[in-house]
Amino acid sequence: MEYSDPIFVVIKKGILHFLHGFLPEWTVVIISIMLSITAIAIFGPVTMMYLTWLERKVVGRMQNRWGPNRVGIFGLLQPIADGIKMLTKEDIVPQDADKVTHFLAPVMVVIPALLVFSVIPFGRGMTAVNLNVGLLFFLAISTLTTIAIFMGSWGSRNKFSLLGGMRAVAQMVSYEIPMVMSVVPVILATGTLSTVSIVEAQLGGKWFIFTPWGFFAAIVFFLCGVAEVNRTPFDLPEGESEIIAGFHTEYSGMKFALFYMAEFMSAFAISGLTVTLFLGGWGGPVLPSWAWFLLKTYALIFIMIWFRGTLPRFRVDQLMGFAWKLLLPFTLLNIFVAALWQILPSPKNLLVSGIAEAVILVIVFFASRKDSPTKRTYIFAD
Amino acid sequence: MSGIPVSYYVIFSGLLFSIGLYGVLVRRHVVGILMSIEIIINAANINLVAFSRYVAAKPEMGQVFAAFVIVLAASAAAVGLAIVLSVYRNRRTIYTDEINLLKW
Amino acid sequence: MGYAYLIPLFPLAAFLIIIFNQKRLGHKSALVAIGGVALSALLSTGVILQVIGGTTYHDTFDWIRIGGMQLNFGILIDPLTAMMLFVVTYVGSIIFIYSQGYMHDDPRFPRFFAYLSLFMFSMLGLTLSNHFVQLYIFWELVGLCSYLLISFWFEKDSAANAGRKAFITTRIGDVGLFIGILLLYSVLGTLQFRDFTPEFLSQKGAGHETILTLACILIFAGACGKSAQFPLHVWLPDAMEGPTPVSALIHAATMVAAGVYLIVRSTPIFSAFPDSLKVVAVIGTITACMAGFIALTANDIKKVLAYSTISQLGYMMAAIGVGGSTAGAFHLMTHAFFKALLFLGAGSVIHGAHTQDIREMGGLFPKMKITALTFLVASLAISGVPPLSGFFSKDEILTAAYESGNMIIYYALLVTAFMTAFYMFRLYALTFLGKPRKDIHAHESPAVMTVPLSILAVFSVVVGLPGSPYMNHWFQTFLHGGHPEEIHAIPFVVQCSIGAGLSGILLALILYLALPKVPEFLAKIFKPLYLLSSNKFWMDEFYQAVFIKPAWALGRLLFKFDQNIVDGAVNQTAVQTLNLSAVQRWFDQTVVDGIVNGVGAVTQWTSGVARKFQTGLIQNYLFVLVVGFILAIIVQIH
Amino acid sequence: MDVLHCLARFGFIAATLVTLAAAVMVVSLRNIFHCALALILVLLGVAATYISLKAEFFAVIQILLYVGAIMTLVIFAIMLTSKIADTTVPQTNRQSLVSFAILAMFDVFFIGSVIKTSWKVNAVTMAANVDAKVLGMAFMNEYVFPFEIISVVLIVALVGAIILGRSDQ
Repeated sequence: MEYSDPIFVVIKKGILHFLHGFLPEWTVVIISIMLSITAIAIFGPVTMMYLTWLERKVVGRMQNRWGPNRVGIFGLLQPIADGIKMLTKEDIVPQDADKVTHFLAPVMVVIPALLVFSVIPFGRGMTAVNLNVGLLFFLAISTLTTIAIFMGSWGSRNKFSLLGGMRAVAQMVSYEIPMVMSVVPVILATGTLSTVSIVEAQLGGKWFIFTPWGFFAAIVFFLCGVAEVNRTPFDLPEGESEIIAGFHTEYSGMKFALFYMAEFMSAFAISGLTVTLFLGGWGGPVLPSWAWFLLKTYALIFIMIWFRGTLPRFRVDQLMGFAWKLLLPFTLLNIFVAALWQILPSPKNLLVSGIAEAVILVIVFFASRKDSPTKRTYIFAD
Repeated sequence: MSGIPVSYYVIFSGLLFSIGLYGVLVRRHVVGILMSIEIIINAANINLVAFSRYVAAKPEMGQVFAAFVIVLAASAAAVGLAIVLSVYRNRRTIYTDEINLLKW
Repeated sequence: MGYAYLIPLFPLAAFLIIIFNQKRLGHKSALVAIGGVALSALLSTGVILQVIGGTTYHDTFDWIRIGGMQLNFGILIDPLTAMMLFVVTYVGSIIFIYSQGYMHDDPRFPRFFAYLSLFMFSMLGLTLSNHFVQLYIFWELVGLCSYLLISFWFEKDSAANAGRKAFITTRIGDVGLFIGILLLYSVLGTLQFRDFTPEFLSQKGAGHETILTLACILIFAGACGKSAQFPLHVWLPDAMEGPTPVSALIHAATMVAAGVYLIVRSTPIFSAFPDSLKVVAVIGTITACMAGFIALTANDIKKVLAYSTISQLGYMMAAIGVGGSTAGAFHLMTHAFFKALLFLGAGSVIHGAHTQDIREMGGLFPKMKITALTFLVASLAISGVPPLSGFFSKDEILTAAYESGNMIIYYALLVTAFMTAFYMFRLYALTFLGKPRKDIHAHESPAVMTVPLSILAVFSVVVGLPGSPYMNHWFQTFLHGGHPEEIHAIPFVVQCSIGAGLSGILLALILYLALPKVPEFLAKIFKPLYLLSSNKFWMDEFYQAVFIKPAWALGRLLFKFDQNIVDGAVNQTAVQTLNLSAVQRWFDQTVVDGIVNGVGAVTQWTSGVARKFQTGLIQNYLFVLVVGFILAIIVQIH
Repeated sequence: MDVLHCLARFGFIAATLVTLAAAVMVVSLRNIFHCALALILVLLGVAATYISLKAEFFAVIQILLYVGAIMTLVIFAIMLTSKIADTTVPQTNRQSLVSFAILAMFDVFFIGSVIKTSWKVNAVTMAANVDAKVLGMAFMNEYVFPFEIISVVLIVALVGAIILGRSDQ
């Protein structure tokens, strides 16, 4: 452990020290930055490739199939094959599409997905940039995806794309709010916005998920995250059965691959952030920290895939109702519970806030169930 | 980046401001005007933050007020766009020089 | 005793509750109404006990102040009020319970109880009021309620007309009452009952005797209207079109008694001016005789009772007239009970036999025992058979009449007593005894109706006792507010009244059971009398001929006048106006318009210039603003 | 380290220039949707400026609020109103040239006067770094009243927006 834990850090240090010998100082700084960037830039796509593989395997097993098993052992080379296929496909641009936007969209959608990796603590001392507003940075950057998706949907002059884009934007904007709200208790508890110090606050098994507020906040956060990355059951923007492929209907080849990559990377990032915020980040015994981190993250990703294998798709009004009527009030009240937890002395606060949590949960649930979305009444269609 | 003089920011925000003002004066599209207004507000914010960093009495003062400004901008955008939508619903146009009921 | 204020409020609350959600309450509305009246009965029991304990209560608060003149509302509780409260609340609650059964199948069940509650409220208000104006207000409210309830089944024309008739007829009296009140105020400057002490009247009313007498007579006219005295009695028989509980509550027990109550209330004034008392006595006697006489031949069960009511009210009036106001009040109370009982019994009969014509009934006794028995009790009571309540009160009245020395009145009343007994038992015989003349499937009414009957029967037996010599006239003493008035029963009078009652009863039974041929025979002999009676002295026809026809004629005349003369004048004026205006028109068009147009033209021209500035484009304005702003800055700095 | 400084300053200047260019695009492009995209660029540039002023928190807020929320609103509005990419419609009114001239004049004058003035720099504020905590303290202590007012204003504005934007059926 002592040697395996900081292994990557050590490697970087080594490289830098080696370069330090014959390069001027500022180049070293730049190179160190470059190193982190390259690491992420490699890590992201690879993760994405093997996430696709994982997803196809798991869903396959769930549907009693084998999934990819031809290319390489266990089909492990399948993603590479896919990549090659993607790269060699023809890149089609609709005739009267808005060329610029249509081209920029996939690029714009990948950028934030890569940027957010820079604040995720992959392990002890393995955070690319330790911003003192890292958490907020993550949230802010991930909203940029909205714009990108909108560009794509509007740029490729297509009804279905536009519908998908509309849906995507509405959904993301709606779910951003409970997401941020569910993060607030953590900030309340740790008093910092930096992801690193949030993880350090949870070291020694004091994971926030073990507190009443943390438990529910974690669930809400994770759900909102799933909605943010448009995965089942929140995958309305690209619901195949309704609007062909949503905002990336008109995309093919590498551009499409970029959208896909963005989706999977942000899925990974969301899981990673959930781990960081509530599951104690890289904290954990025996195994090296980064291993712990990846373990937890992949567990969450497995849950996401599980969702996809199990759950049907929401309906638009149900989606909105869920966000605005159930999650938002619940997260708001959750903040107060967290405050209770903070001010009360140690043994008492567990009881009190637990009870408060339960009461709030029940109240919000029943209050929102009264007007929970029922069958839609169609105004225009008849 | 302490090397950058405050006048640089002031000029920057001044230019931004006048560009926004130009937009407000010239655009026919109402949403365009709203966007230009956003530019203006941002210019003002830059000034606030810059001065709070360089010459203010307290370091956080300007940022606090910049935050207020942002909130106001948000509400302005919300209301303005709502008005745009209802106008569009009633008059089927969003060009300012076609919305001239006040003329006579 | 401040809680006395609450007494009228419970029925009011009930009224509001019911009227605003009739649909929701449905048949539960009856419970609400009964609850309301029962509560006020409870409270008034407390009040009565305190009054018997010897306390009286008078409270008042400002209502209107106009300059010096000041009207104030309030409540006055003295023995008389206590008695009225007793009658109204108790009879009222019993009748409420009864009518729950009687009206059970009516589609407008809740509304009925709403109206009843409203009536209850206004009647209690009337009873408690300490002030002529307040009394007048509630007086009118009561009138309104009676109108609503008489024409409750307004689908029937007869009911609607009856309601209208009652309203208008009483209104005539009420106008009198109003003027009377105004006269009183103009002379005496106060309208509170308790101010009318003999000495006050003697020293304040000195020199105004005629006016005050007139005022009294006018007030009495109001009383006539309400309690159906001689000239204005015509509405009461028709009022029988309303539901029977209404007839029992309003037109037998309480509202018609309000007139008597009013007179008793203002006895001090009346006794200060004896002439008015004479009028009261005469009218009362006439009414008593005439109504009794009509009742002899009436064939509708409720009509008979109506006329008997009228004559009994006449009795009370006469009693007051001859100076026995306590006797009148006493009779009022006893009468309220047994007459209510009679009406409810009649209602139960109608409910069971589905007819009102006594010639179609007969032999109902075995079919509806309770009704028959209670009815018998009431009949005995009203015909003055000792020791039932009617006897004592009637005896009081006769004594008073005898002592007043006015023998005509005395004998008239005696005859009336005889007639009362006679027609009551004619009614009883025709209805219950003998053998059925028509096969009507009569059946006993439900308990909710028979139980109140029994209760009332008990009352009408015992309620006379307080006033009887056995309790040495405790009631009269009580009414007189403690100090006893000496009442010595005159044997002769007693014998007379008993004799009259019994002879009437016997005669009736003989005529209508033993030898039923005789009545027709008698009718043939005394043809004119019979006609007189059965046509109710041609009162309605008389009014039709004397008042209503002329009114129409006058109306037509006025119409003609309008058509020819007034319209002619108007048209002439119009023509002249036209000519004049032609001249003015020329002036206008040339001179005035010239000026106006000139001004207009100038304005238009200038504004045409000014308009150039007003492009309506916000951005132009903004542009000018910005330019000005920039210039301002530059100027500021240089 | 001065090399890094030069780089940073160069980057910053580039950022400002890009921002200005984007702003010009916002007011001049014919396709209103492209204008919105350009505006996003402007906002990001402003955020960069904030970072250069050591107001990272504020920069992040800028992105979160403007790019995340307001711009989404704007784009929605653009979508809901029609004739977006119809480039035949003139997008500027008749007073464009003259106002351009006026504003250019103003800018020249403005820049001149700004350069002429000598700004005294407050060392304390230069040294201080304003992070979320400080701002929070400021909001909750001495600026609490305007803070409350502003939140009320926000709520009122949102309610008004909802009522205005509600479609009539």
